Amino acid sequence: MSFLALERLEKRYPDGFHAVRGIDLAVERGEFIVLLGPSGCGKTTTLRMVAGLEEATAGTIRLDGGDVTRLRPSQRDVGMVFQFYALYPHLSVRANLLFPLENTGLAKMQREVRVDDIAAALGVTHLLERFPRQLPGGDQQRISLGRALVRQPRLWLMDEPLGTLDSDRREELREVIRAQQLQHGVTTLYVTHDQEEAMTLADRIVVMDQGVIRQAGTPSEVYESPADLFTAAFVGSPGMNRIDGLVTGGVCAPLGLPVALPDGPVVLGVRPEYLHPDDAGPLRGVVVMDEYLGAWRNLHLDCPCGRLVMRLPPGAAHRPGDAVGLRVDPAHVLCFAPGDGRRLA
Amino acid sequence: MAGMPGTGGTRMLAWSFVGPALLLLIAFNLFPLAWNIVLSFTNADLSGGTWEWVGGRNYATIFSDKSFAAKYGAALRTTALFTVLAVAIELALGFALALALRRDFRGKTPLLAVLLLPMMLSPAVMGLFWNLILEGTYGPLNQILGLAGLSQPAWRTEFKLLCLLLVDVWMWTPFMMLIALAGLNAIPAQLYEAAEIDRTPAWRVFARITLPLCAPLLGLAVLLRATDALKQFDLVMAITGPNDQATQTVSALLYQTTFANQKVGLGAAYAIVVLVGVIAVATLFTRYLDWMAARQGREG
Amino acid sequence: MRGLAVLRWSLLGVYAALAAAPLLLLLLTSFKSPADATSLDLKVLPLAGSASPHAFAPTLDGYAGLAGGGEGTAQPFWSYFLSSAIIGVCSTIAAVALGTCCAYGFSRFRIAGAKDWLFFILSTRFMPPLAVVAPVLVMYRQMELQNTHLGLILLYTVFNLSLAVWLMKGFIDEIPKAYEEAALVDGYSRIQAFVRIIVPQARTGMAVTAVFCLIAAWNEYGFALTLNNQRGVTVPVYFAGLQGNISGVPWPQVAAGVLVSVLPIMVFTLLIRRHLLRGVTFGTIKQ
Amino acid sequence: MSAALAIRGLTKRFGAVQALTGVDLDLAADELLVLLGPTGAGKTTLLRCIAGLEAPDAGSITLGGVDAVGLSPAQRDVALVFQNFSLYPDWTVGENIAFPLRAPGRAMGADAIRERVAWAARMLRLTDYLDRPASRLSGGQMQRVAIGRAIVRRPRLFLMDEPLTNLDAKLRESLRVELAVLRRELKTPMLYVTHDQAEALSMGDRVAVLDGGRILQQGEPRAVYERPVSPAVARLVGLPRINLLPAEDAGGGWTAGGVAIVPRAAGDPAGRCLLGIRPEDLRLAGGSAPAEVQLVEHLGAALLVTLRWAGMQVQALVGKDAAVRRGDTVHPAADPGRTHRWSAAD
Repeated sequence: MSFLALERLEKRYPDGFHAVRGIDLAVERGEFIVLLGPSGCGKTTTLRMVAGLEEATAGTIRLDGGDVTRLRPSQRDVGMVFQFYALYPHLSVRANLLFPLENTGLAKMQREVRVDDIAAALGVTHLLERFPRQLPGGDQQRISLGRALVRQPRLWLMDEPLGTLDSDRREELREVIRAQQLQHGVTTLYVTHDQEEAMTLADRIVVMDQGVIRQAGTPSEVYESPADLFTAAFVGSPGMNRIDGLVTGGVCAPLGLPVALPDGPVVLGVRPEYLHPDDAGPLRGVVVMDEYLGAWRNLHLDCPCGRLVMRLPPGAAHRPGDAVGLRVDPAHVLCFAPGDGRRLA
Repeated sequence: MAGMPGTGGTRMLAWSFVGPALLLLIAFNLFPLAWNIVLSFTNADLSGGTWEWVGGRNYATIFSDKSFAAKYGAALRTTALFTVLAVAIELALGFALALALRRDFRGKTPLLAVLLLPMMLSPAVMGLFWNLILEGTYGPLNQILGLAGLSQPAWRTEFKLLCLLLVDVWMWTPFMMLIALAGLNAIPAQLYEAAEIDRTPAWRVFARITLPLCAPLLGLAVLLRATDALKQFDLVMAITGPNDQATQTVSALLYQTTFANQKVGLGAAYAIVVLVGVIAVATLFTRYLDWMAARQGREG
Repeated sequence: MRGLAVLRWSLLGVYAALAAAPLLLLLLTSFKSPADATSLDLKVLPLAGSASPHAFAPTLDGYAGLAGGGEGTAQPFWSYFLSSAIIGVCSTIAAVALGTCCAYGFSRFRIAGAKDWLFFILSTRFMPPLAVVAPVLVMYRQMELQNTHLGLILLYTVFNLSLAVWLMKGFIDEIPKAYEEAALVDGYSRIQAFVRIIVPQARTGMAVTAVFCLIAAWNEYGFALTLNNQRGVTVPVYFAGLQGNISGVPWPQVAAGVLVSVLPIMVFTLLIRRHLLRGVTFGTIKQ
Repeated sequence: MSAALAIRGLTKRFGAVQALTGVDLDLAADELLVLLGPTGAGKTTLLRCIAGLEAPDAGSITLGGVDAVGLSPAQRDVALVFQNFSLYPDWTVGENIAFPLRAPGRAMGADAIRERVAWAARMLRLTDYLDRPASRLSGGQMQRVAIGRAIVRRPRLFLMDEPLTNLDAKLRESLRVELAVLRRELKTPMLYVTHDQAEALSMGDRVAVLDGGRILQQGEPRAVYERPVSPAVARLVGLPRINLLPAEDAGGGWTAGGVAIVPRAAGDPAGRCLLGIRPEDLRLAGGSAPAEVQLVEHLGAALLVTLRWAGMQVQALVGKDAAVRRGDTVHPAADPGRTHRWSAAD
């Protein structure tokens, strides 16, 4: 039996907004799960239902074998990190870290030791006597992580903890979070809209959109084998290219690939790294933008079949307006249904 | 150049925003105050006739003349007692009501309207009307007490300061409640969510989060109410008149001295004495508020 | 938890009843005859022809009495009401306008000694009006402002300014600076940006501030009593005049006058009630 | 054609904080210059000095050949897009976009304004939203409106202060391309401030790297990436971050942690150096010393491998078909021509 289980979980707000439309998810002990999706997809609502901050309209949440759906947040023994830190502004960093321990039976000495330990692990020992408002965002979020961890809860919940930080701090803190999670082996549910964060942190990614789970899988599963067009486009930077195709007699235009599909329209998906420049290739496009990114470049092309992006080594630049021919890796073309975007082959 | 920060132009612009208000405040506060200081060394009266310098005689009267000193001291004590009691009751009651009103429920809006109404009424007039309510024989309060078989005290002759307190509390508790409610509403919900997740019991949430976060605002509300209570005049005039020993506040005594007895110079000297005291207390209090704000690492 | 809820509801219930009782009595009294108002049988049932000793025949005499002069008052109620309206509205507008400008200045510019100025502004509230009323009286006699509307308008503006500045500063501090800066870069001057951007953004704050200023100006008594004794006298002074009535205070007339005079403030407050709760934190709690 | 913007010796101090120190910067007409730096580097201060929202303590700012110090923001005719959108929430999209055109100095007719607003809305695909209140837009739409407000008056210079930072990652990516293409069509010079090195490299005609109030390096993105003048620049540009290893000259070759990494080349500093190897330039085979694979992160098109190599932690970016797992032992090697060497004093 899994450590955390969401069963047909649903949330409908009084104003009629259906934020979460019946999701099922099983999380194993010690797993790092990332809920990934655009704003408004229901990922934060799901997290808050697990925390007990929102009441589920329907469905069940099981934690460590017990039904916690109707329990108050304080009865669930979880720790949570908020996007905007939610540190107590009138308390020093030390008092913020001590706060969750005040409600445990720990002796004063033990509490102090716990706080010192977690502060050392997060590298905030020198900040203990300061107040949150005096600290930059990165440090505030470190302390917020510490506050969620110091009680050693059985579940760690994080709501876009890196969302307001700049890229340097984000990368640092990502490593801190991963290291702490591995060290304590605490089961973690992490919400983000940043697919790169999801890819690097997660044991499994749960892609959400419009209140439903589109796909749950390891980063490479989600990336290489997306279950639908939404996941294909959302995961990856940039997302998967989408080419409208037509199957006639087992051959798919415009790429001329053999496919085992009935006749009719189809949407083909190709990752940017599986497109290659080839003047004899089946597609031609005009360069819109050549994005140099250091280790590689993204070439944006306008083709008759739409806008395509090709990932190239950082060689010579293309000028806007240049014509480029391209071919695809047949082994890496995926087929999706045009209507609901479901994966076909 | 208009709008260029850090230049002479900006300084001009900045002062043109704050200047008019400051000028007006100076003209109507510092100027009369200075004049008052001058008057306090004279024997001026209200008729606007001639006056002459009397040196520190007015001050000497206030501090050492037997009959006067007792009177002035009593007025100060009455005012202090009234202020402390009124503000303390209003703070406790107002904050308790705000806590009770914090969550939404059906009928909250009309209830709030009723609760806030006393604050909008004129103290001078409502003080007058309370005379009817508190009247010993036909006053509704005693009639109700009588119907309930309880004793019917002569409120307006035996418990004058209590009457004053009662009406002040009735009128100004809503003000404290309003400010406290605004403060409670402004506390970010996430702080409560974090505390709830950390298994903090309700009383500790109140003691460690709600109270300290509201404290600076409550402090300011106390300051505003206290400054009003120290000036208490309207209710005294309406309920007992300015010359009743039981309720003679500083303002009432000032009125009595300056207008009824027409001793402008003496009144001016007393006003200066009172002001020095009030400003000392208020300065201490605002320093305390500053200190509280600084403790939270908040600038400005 | 349950005990807390009981406590909460009983506190609200008891307090609401006690707070509302004088108001109810005020309403009932305004429809009574003077004799019923001071009857030894508490009259609470406005039923003409009822046999109950606690019933009374409602009458509009109290309201009608407001039109007459009456003993102890020089003019009919309505002339006082008009004075109150002119003085209240003008001084409120002036206090809010000056206070908003001043608060904006302190919020957005680096002004030398800003902290001390702000403390000075707050400290002007500590001053009892009666401590400065004698010099003001002398000053007003010189400038021929005694017994004028302008005299009281100026005084009330000044005495409301400190509250107005502090309240408005709380509001304006919360409006992002980028709003005006965008306008500056877009080709507007600082003053235009203030008028076009900040004033509309701060209007709820200005409404809240106006309520407090209006209440204070409408109900002020000390200055109104001592400075103006012929023309331009405000409503509170009218009632104080009734107090000296030889045949006893005309309670129904007092009650009717109170209700009529609180009406404008009540309406104004109701209009902005949604903002009232947000508005008065003076910026002490930042989100 | 005179430069759109020329800055010389710009210095600004806030109390004890030296925000900018002797900044020199030029922006050609029709150029997009990205100002890249971490939080607190002084980028926003520089932008605000150019816009006229801050007055510099020293130095000159010339806009299109005219001395701008002393001009009000309104007189400078530059457009500024803020990080947090700064739209007026009660106004509609159309009113927000039209706002700069209604400025007193411009005196445009109502028809001309309508036409311009329609044009800007078309450019940014906002035509359907013109009547909607700004408060009811998504973040991406809000920032497009803010950009619309900047382009509608056709200023002589665009200033962008981290315009994409507050948006979702996915939106950031697509708006990045949209904005660069739009700028190219408008042919208006742009100074773009960001802390995101991907934005800097991909959008800029040139990049200026700013840290601690000084410009550390400026040049074409590729030049800055491939030839960073200092380890500080190398760390600021490029993600995953460059590996920096303290190395010693062990007679003809550089060794770090006792491992020979690359041979000495002409022009290398003597004695000790800081050796920089970009993760994509570190291969996992062919080297002499073994390294343990500590972590393999899936970045989509590539794998980021974290290695423990002779006591040092290094990262390598490899193709995703590489068969490498946590705990494997590999023999990393760097291409000598693609490493960077700075004297250790830097």
